[in-house]
Amino acid sequence: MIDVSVDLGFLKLHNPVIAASGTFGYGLEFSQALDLNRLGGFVVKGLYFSPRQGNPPPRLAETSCGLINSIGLPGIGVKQFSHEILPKLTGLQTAVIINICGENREEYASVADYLDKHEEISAYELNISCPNVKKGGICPAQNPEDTYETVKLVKNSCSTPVITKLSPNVTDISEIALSAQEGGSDALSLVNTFLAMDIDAVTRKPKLGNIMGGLSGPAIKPIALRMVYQAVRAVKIPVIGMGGIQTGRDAVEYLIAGARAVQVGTANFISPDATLQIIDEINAFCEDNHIKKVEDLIRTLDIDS
Amino acid sequence: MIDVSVDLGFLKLHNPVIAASGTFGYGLEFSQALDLNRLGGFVVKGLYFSPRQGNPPPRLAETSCGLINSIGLPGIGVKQFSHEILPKLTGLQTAVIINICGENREEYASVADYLDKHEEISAYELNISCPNVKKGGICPAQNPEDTYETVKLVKNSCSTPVITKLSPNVTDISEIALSAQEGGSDALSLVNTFLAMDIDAVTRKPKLGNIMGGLSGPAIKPIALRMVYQAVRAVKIPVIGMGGIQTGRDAVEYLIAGARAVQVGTANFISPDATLQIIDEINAFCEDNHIKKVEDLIRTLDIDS
Amino acid sequence: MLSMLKNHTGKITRKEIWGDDYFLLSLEAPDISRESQPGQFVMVRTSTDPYPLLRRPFSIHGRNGSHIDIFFQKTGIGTSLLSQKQKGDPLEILGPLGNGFLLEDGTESKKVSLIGGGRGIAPLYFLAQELNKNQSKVRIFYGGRSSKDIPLLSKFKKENIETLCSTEDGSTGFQGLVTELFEQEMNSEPPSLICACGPDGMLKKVSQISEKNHIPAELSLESIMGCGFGACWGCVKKIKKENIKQWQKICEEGPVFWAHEIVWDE
Amino acid sequence: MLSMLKNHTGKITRKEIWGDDYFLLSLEAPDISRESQPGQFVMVRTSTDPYPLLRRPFSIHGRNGSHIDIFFQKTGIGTSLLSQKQKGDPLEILGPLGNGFLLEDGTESKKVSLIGGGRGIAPLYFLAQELNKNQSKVRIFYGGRSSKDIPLLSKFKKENIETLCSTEDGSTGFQGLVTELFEQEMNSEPPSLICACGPDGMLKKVSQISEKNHIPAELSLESIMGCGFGACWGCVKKIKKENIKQWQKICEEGPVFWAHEIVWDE
Ligand SMILES: Cc1cc2nc3c(=O)[nH]c(=O)nc-3n(C[C@H](O)[C@H](O)[C@H](O)COP(=O)(O)OP(=O)(O)OC[C@H]3O[C@@H](n4cnc5c(N)ncnc54)[C@H](O)[C@@H]3O)c2cc1C
Ligand SMILES: Cc1cc2nc3c(=O)[nH]c(=O)nc-3n(C[C@H](O)[C@H](O)[C@H](O)COP(=O)(O)OP(=O)(O)OC[C@H]3O[C@@H](n4cnc5c(N)ncnc54)[C@H](O)[C@@H]3O)c2cc1C
Ligand SMILES: Cc1cc2nc3c(=O)[nH]c(=O)nc-3n(C[C@H](O)[C@H](O)[C@H](O)COP(=O)(O)O)c2cc1C
Ligand SMILES: Cc1cc2nc3c(=O)[nH]c(=O)nc-3n(C[C@H](O)[C@H](O)[C@H](O)COP(=O)(O)O)c2cc1C
Ligand code: FES
Ligand code: FES
Repeated sequence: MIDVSVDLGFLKLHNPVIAASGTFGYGLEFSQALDLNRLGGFVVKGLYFSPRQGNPPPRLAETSCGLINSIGLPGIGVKQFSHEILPKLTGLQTAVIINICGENREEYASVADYLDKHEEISAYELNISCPNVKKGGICPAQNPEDTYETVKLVKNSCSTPVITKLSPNVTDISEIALSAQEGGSDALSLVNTFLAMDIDAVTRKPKLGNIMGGLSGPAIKPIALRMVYQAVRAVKIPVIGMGGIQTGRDAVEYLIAGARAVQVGTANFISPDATLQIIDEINAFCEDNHIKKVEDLIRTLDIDS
Repeated sequence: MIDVSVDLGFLKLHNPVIAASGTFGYGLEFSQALDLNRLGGFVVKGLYFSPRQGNPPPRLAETSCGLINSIGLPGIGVKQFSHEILPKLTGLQTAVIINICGENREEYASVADYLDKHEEISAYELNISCPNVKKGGICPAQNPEDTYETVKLVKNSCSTPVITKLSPNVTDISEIALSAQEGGSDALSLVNTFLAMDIDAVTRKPKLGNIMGGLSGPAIKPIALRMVYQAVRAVKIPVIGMGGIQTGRDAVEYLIAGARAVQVGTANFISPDATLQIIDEINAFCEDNHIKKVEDLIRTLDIDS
Repeated sequence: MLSMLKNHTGKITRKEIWGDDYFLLSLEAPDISRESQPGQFVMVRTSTDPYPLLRRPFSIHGRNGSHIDIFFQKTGIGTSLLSQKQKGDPLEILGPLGNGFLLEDGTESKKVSLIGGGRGIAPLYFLAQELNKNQSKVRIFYGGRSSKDIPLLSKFKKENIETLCSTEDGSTGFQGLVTELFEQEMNSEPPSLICACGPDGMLKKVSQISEKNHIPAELSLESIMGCGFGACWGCVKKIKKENIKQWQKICEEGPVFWAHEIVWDE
Repeated sequence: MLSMLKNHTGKITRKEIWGDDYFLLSLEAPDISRESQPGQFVMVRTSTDPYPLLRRPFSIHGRNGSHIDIFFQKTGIGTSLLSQKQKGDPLEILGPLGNGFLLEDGTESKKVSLIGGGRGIAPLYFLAQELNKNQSKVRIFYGGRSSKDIPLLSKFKKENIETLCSTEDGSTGFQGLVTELFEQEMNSEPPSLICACGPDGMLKKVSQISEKNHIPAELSLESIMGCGFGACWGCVKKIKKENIKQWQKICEEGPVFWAHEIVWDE
């Protein structure tokens, strides 16, 4: 039996595979396809304080090995969430992580405060990196001060552990990673989607109603993996890696680069039980390569020869 | 007959398709596969003042719809180039563009100065954006001042028109685009490759000898197209777009986004006559869509409905 | 209506080629077949590689014992790969998904007109079969650009399904749009229900006809789908329910809606 | 040696399956066939989609009139797609590329030992055929992990090519490495030239044997290739010529080098 558990310090996961925010609904939608308790954890879709409609369609465009989305964080808001959804998430034997959004720092803090001290909630993931909300795709995670201040305010507003989710649309990921650490973040997760667009040559219209959107999927994996590698080397807090993970081997690459856990996004759309397949494949990989503990893979990139 | 010519102001091209630097050798290598004069132009591989060996292998890793390279700009240096290669490029009826590299600003300027006033040369392309040379992939195009100063020094050292090639590894492409324009650049070309990495899960080694490299190919097209769209809206000088162009339709998308010409890189490896195929496909596209002049496509993105 | 979030691997047991661009595949999928209703759809993986990335949605076109049929038009990369599959090849399918046409609500022994444009005919064949079981009187209006876009006509004729057809170029049947044909013919035998599937322009026209003539209409919508089962929020269209207009998920709340629920312009 | 930068579309005219993982395809490619020399290779497009992106290099395994053969092992996505191709399918091929084995330089009537590991056997069959035409005495040493990795053995036997074989697990022939078998056998009939193709470890060992015994050796190297025709600078290995060590392009300067030119460790 391989020990697939991983320890983030503030949170122990029974395996390193977490379903990513915005691709796994509130978790419940997937309970027909898989046993949620088999996951390392899952992150619910982005939650603002107030309910929101999201962006006009078309909201999706498929590209070569990638998907651009401009969903724009539609959702029910924190009150309806805590009344209707949260009770259904009690008693799960897996980490439930809440993805927090905000129009400004104060809104992030209000959501964090409102949901604080719910024991169903294992951690917050601070989504300061969604390219689909502001004009031009700008978000706090593109600026070190903004990152620092947002994290700090949220940390001061709650006692729940905070994972800060970073944007890949930056010149220097290490700088932002450090700011989040300085702001008091307990961990980092990266990457969110890459600001992207697609055009229909015949109609000359953008393929997305919102013109730009966020690119995810296998296309981005090599860039995301590089950023995770860099972030891990910049900070002391644990890093959760994601971007284009489709197989157990992809996940293992992130662990080797230094991630302590991984998130799986777009793959959930292709197979609702993708997370479970990936867990099985990580197990099989360890078996084949005589690795007894998944933690023995973490940050073992061999760069000397 | 469709008029496929495009005008960059300082340079008229008989069609908008240029072979990208580092993927087309010195042009001559392709003369068996195609008539160079049918191209809008071609950019020779990166040229430093002195000869260089490049990076240790492996230098290539294929990813999902992408290619990571860590070639590292090996080359013959400017003297050997001007004695052995340049004479063979005289008399071509196509734009010959020299991709200039430098360890520092002065080296860029020296190359520009050394090759100045060669009438075989239509323009320089300042490669301030190669992720494969410095540690951590850092390059001048990631910093607005550095971009401004480098462009300015080169412009002061030569009378040849200068195209500044930008890096996609930045938070705000508009800011860098503006700096290059302020430095006196005659045009912009973008994007160079995305800093990326890949790992062999079994050996736990990076797939590239240099650990990181630059990602190109269809995988990056949606991000590159977005950056071209943004750069076009930030500056007044012409923009040449590239990143993942494989077909005439891809090229047309860049033109609609506002590029006045395009470059084709990785596709040349797959089919040595890819550029010609793309030119034919642009012609066919115009035919099918009743477009008489390729210039009528430029910057016509329909964002009102 | 039961929608099942489960991946099945079904063998292709039959392949029919209808002209240049249309294909029918029979898939062995007993669980899906048992549960499926006309108007529901499946998400099909056209490749196990990362390109093309997403599954593709296809209506259930028919059901035979433990098999379901899909009928599709080759329009892009995914459908092109699918058209190259052969008998015996396995195919990953998720379904049945979504809410189909409301057969239960007193459609028995009614006069139902089905209007299909191009590949929009796919779910209507299954619907016609089920309506026939209910003793309903079914007429199909089947339209396309030219005769090659209405390939199933011969099959319908052979199976004695009353079919009226139109082509825009007049190469077969009525020359014009299928909605024009319908408007011309509807008075001779006014239906009590319309069910339609096709391009948005056609469905919008059907909505107008439905409103003007006070005939309820159920319309099956298309939208780009990331998942097909409610997880991505990518497939929304504007829907009005209880006078509130909202982006609603086609895959979960639809793909079939009442005509009056659909907000066409805004 | 002529290397031709031209894309050909050739039909697959024959497909042979050798065990689980090895395949032979005959391709109609008169221009390539006419010009090709043993040791040269072709770049094959395994898919016209953007995935997998690059062409794959394969040695020319044989030549029959206007056809060339490639012989390959299924190891990843590209070779897997290629193994699914059928007789009649078109294939885009670029070639012949690179510099093959130096047949001209007085190899006539010599004793030549060919050493092939696994799929490294591919170019050696073509080489053996050409050497036979030159009246050279050819012995093939063919090794693999187990008997399933030396599938062509039966073919060589049938064609009366003198073949000695080894497997690491001893399932067929000599138990051990093919270089060990060669060292054991070479003294009985010392060759005047060695030609080898296989994994780097094997080729390095052949280099050592060549040096120790003063037998010249030509080795065919592998490297990840972006283009196959000198444009990408991706395929370099360290090569020593006139005492200068340099990264040289395998596709253009090779893939065949003299053993003493190859710098193994640095
Ligand atoms: C509920 C539903 C049922 C459908 N049933 C059928 C059917 O029975 N028969 C049939 O022929 N077609 C049907 N379609 C349309 C079919 O899904 C598309 O033709 C198909 O996805 C095109 O894929 P492609 O890769 O060939 O095209 P491409 O244009 O290469 O696809 C590119 C992207 O656009 C999406 N896309 C393109 N066109 C459509 C479209 N019209 N609807 C949804 N997504 C689209 C694709 O999913 C993909 O993500 C249905 C669509 C929906 C939403
Ligand atoms: C000059 C030359 C001649 C060759 N001749 C033959 C032959 O006749 N028969 C045969 O079976 N194989 C031959 N090979 C090896 C063959 O090219 C690889 O097995 C093949 O490219 C693997 O592709 P894949 O997609 O199946 O594997 P993947 O592992 O999925 O490929 C991933 C990437 O790595 C590259 N790659 C992986 N392994 C190799 C390798 N060993 N050499 C070069 N690139 C590699 C691929 O091109 C691709 O870019 C030759 C290689 C070279 C350089
Ligand atoms: C449709 C869609 C919706 C998303 N919504 C959110 C969200 O609400 N909050 C968030 O932090 N990330 C969101 N993301 C980003 C993913 O969580 C993940 O960071 C990204 O998709 C990269 O991983 P992948 O390549 O595995 O998909 C969304 C991604 C997609 C594709
Ligand atoms: C192997 C390789 C070598 C390259 N060398 C150079 C170079 O010397 N100078 C340069 O400016 N860009 C270089 N590039 C970047 C390309 O010119 C181009 O900007 C990039 O590949 C994106 O375009 P593509 O997706 O069409 O390949 C190189 C790219 C590749 C793949
Ligand atoms: S397709 Fe994903 S929510 Fe409808
Ligand atoms: S493979 Fe491109 S230079 Fe050799």
